[in-house]
Amino acid sequence: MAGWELRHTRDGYADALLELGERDPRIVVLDADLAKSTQTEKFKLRFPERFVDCGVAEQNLMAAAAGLAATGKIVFASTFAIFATGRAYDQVRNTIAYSNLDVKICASHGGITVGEDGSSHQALEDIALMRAVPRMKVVVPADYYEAREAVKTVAYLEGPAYVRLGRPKAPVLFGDDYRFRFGKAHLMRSGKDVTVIACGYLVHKALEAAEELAGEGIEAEVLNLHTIKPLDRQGILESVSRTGRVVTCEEHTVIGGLGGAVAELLAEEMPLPMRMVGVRDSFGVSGEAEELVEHFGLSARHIAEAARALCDLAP
Amino acid sequence: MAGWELRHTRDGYADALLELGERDPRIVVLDADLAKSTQTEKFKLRFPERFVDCGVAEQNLMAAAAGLAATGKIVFASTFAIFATGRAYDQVRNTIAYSNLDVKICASHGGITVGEDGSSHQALEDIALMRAVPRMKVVVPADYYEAREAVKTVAYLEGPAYVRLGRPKAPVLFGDDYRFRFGKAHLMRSGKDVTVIACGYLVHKALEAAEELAGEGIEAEVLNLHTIKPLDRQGILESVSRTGRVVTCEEHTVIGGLGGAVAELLAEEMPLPMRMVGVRDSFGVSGEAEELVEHFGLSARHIAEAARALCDLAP
Amino acid sequence: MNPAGEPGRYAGMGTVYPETEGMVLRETEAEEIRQRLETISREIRKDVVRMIGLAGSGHPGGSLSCVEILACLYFYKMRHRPEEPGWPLRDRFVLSKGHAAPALYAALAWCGYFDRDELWSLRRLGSMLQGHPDRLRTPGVEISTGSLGQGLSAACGMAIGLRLDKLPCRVYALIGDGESQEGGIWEAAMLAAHQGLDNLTAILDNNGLQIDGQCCEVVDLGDLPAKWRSFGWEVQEVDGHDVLDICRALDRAEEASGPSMIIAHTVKGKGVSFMENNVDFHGKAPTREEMERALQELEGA
Amino acid sequence: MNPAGEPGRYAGMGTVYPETEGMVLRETEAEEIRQRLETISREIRKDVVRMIGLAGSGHPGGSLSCVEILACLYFYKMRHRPEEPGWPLRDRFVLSKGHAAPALYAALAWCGYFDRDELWSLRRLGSMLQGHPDRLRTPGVEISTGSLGQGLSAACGMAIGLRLDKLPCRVYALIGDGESQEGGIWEAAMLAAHQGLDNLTAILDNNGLQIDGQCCEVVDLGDLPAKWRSFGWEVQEVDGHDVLDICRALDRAEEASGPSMIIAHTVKGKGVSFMENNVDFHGKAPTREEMERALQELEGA
Ligand SMILES: Cc1ncc(C[n+]2csc(CCOP(=O)(O)OP(=O)(O)O)c2C)c(N)n1
Ligand SMILES: Cc1ncc(C[n+]2csc(CCOP(=O)(O)OP(=O)(O)O)c2C)c(N)n1
Ligand SMILES: [Mg+2]
Ligand SMILES: [Mg+2]
Repeated sequence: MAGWELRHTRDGYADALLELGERDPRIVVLDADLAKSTQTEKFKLRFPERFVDCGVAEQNLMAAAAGLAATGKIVFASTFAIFATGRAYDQVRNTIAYSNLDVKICASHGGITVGEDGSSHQALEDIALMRAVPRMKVVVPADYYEAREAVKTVAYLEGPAYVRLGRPKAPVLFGDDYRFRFGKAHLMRSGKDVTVIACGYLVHKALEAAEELAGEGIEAEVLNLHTIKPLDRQGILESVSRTGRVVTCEEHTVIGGLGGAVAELLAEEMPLPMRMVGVRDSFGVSGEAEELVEHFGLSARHIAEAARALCDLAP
Repeated sequence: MAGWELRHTRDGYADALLELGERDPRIVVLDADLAKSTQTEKFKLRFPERFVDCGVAEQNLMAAAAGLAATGKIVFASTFAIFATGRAYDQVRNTIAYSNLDVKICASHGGITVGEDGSSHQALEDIALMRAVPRMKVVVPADYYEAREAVKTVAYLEGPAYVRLGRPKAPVLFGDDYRFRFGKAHLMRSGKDVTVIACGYLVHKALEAAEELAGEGIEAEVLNLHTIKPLDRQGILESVSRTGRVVTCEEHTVIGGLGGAVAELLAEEMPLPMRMVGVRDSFGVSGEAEELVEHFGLSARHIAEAARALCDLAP
Repeated sequence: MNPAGEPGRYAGMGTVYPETEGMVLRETEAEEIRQRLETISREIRKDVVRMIGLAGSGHPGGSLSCVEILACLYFYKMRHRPEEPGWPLRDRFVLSKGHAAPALYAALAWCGYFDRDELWSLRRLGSMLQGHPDRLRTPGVEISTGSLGQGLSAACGMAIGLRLDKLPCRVYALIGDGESQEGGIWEAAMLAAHQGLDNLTAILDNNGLQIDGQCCEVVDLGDLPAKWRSFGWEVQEVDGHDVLDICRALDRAEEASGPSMIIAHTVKGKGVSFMENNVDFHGKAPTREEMERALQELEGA
Repeated sequence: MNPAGEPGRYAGMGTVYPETEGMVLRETEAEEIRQRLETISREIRKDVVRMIGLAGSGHPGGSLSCVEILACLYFYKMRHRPEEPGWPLRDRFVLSKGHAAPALYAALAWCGYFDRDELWSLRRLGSMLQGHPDRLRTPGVEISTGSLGQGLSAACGMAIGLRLDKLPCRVYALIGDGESQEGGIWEAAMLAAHQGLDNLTAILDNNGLQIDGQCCEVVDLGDLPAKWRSFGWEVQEVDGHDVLDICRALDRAEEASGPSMIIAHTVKGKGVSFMENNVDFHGKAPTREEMERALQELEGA
């Protein structure tokens, strides 16, 4: 992590909320006893009348959010990613999404980097779950700025959205002028040998891997796939058609997440060799964030290895 | 549906439960006010002391099932597929699967063929959800016999399992002597031009499609993929390496289900052209079962079309 | 501002539309109101039987048990404009027990939200009337339901939203007794009390039955009034088939200083002899012949 | 059959192991028992502070508030065999509020379920002591918890299972007050009462705080005894830091004809002055210096 400036993606969320709250009275924020962690507390302190803490009751959080949205509010509902998507799945699916309401689920503590709390708090299937819900948009910002801009964008997209935020500070990749283009894969580095598609906390790992590969003469193209649903089919296919190989990287199970989305796309549109970097269908464990990234095979080294293995294949 | 004998998969479940209950006192069955629909009522009538109705409380159903299993019981927990997997996702994930307990979730009313009840009752993401859970086994039987034998098998596999059963009667494909081979793709018909992989209610559609294709000189191999997790990687790759093309068919969203599983496998192991027959990321609607199969593009005609399109591609 | 606006048009049913806020049923008008609401109730019941009979599937028992409750809400208590379903000042209704959709649809049709002919398309492919309420398809449906135990939460959210906007609108939610086994109901109950949602009234269709049998046999709900009181709600009990009893309770609920629960004692399948208290008719359509018999009974009533 | 078997060995802590079923604390022994349980409690507290301090993360507040409850369960009430964690006749304990794992781990270690040295590996990669209880890694943990609102359901399942096998074992579950906002708790409460689970005792660690503040500010739990009584449970209230009070309530709970709730009034962060009633220490580890200060305080106590 040397060399990177570090900031929390959830701080980007909090700052976006303040900005939105300031200019739009329809913004209402709900949390489930985790306002200090998700950072919705900042909104609460500034706009107490537009903040509701639902207590430790995620099901009610989501269905109440739907009801609020039905009165014309733009509702942000926050808790940890595992509870937002898993504990309240049916509410998200049947009340929010089926009603197509403006509930923006912004959940922190996505992925393995939750760290020491361990498995029960490490959301490793949340992208798979939310991706399966019709009408749901799924966004995984990579840094503070992307989180901030993504939140401001999804606020005004019709219907439900899921934004996955992390626990640890993440390397800052963008700046104050960053323009978030919803639904468009973001080219971070060009290359002709392999396309590395990453999201969230692994984007900087992908960039580090690309750097490492460059030293070996392998030119990796790096896409920051902040929007996992709707998938930027064209953007991905365009890159992949040039490189002929794909590595996907996510802090999530390799089942049904970013890797699954890309695999489904390629299978139907452009079958090509692919490697998935992700958690290989197992529960998380307690440990330090970066230690777990290494332990579960999600580091720059692992990404580079996957890319190398692909490039060794006959084209 | 002409020409097929029809029976409910959930009756296969009920009959298996009776057989299991007779010979193994550890078998306990839980339901959540749907015993008449899931058919656990038959077990209840025979073994009332080993049946617990948890009422309309699916979260408690699943976590209580875990507790029962922790006392050495083999617990069957039933409700509709959408509530078993969605309403109680966190309980299934964090209490049952993380504890690796012998809870066999046998849920009826999987898929679009739920019919008239409409979207809130049509489980279209349950396979995606359960597949994402580590340690979970996922089985989708195609007919009465397969359901019966699958249930008897998963009863004695260590840890949690999900068995998806249907609402309508399904064509009988097997007989009383059918041997269920957990984890093995079941070859239903050999062919060299395209592999059609189907599960559950769509297996007979796949067979009908193969028949239709045969008339056009296309020889489709049909695999009944009753076990979606663990995936029979070898069996699938063996078939696909011969045919060079795959069509997947499921009464489920094309995101993260059977099609997703196969796409993930092929992407990493054997990239080849594929088409997914499934619900294209939308909610269900009310209608008659077969009408909906047609409406959502899941009929034999649609499967044949997908196969045809693949075969038209240059090999 | 008179939030009631003009009375809606109720497709010839006459109107008992409340014209003032905090209205209390005038005893001089009681008999007239009673007659109208009973007439409407009988019409809704006939529609329910016919809709489900024609559809060949659906939930007659729990639709019939809540007919008077819906009649009192839509034709006595609630301020709404069928010709303008999105009227911002309308009161809101949430059918938390979504499987009673046929009763809701019939009430909405009588109000004039859509053409009565739509009723006979219930549950058919392409119909605006889905098996369970779908707000995107059916005018008058505020939020989609069908998965039990979520509607009361949604109603809480609405009540909070309306209060934020300082609107005088009230929110009504109808829940089932079996549904009350869902933990989500109690999560909502706790939040509503904490938030002091005095614009929220819930009605519990206490028909004593769920799918697997009597609630007291499946999972006993025990002392429901005590439960709701202990969760901080004001509780009234009414005869759920006595329209004036219901109307008065709805009136009184507006005086509560927090959320208010009306426990309506009802009979599942009410109005059709062979469906009454018959658990089999929870989710089974009458046959053609049963439908005719039921309609005859209702006609005679 | 004496289900108690031989008393376990408690790593030199002495034992107050109950030798008969339905045992009631003998007043002549009360003082001795009190002293032992208070000694054990102090040791567990020190362990909790040190474990979390060394780990650099964890939940001190809710671990410290339930120490006496755990001490009374593991060193007074429960029949168990630390040397044989799978002993079929053992009583079961479920830590529904899984984030209090450090207190449970310390109690288990003092019982002899595993080596005390393991305690200092809390939350480290590869440790048998995960951030939240993991039954596959830690001897003595009956079921994995951490996601709130599920443990009481699991305990119900266990109580049903043990009753089926006609075993005299009891099941204990510890829940939080914040946790009681989860609907799953009330689903379990209803089922337990309906099933008449007289082998189930729940203890509520009523420390008045959750993460976002006081429970009464976040979502007020209102009249908790009334809630539990209305859900059909027998309710007792105790001082959750008075070991004899707890022991007597645990004894009495065995006489209940159904499930029994002990509401233990506690202080979050109990025993460490700067943690007591301090919401900040819900989920924050003490610094090195704070840890030393806390240990000194506890040593002096
Ligand atoms: C979450 C959920 N679980 C299960 C069902 C299936 N279901 C539909 S109606 C019903 C029984 C409801 O009983 P009650 O609330 O008493 O309804 P009523 O008697 O008024 O028809 C059940 C279990 C459902 N719709 N939603
Ligand atoms: C389902 C779920 N939601 C949220 C959390 C995060 N969380 C951990 S502890 C806690 C507060 C619990 O408060 P309480 O039960 O009063 O615990 P105590 O005060 O005893 O520590 C929350 C919200 C969780 N672990 N599980
Ligand atoms: Mg009922
Ligand atoms: Mg507390």
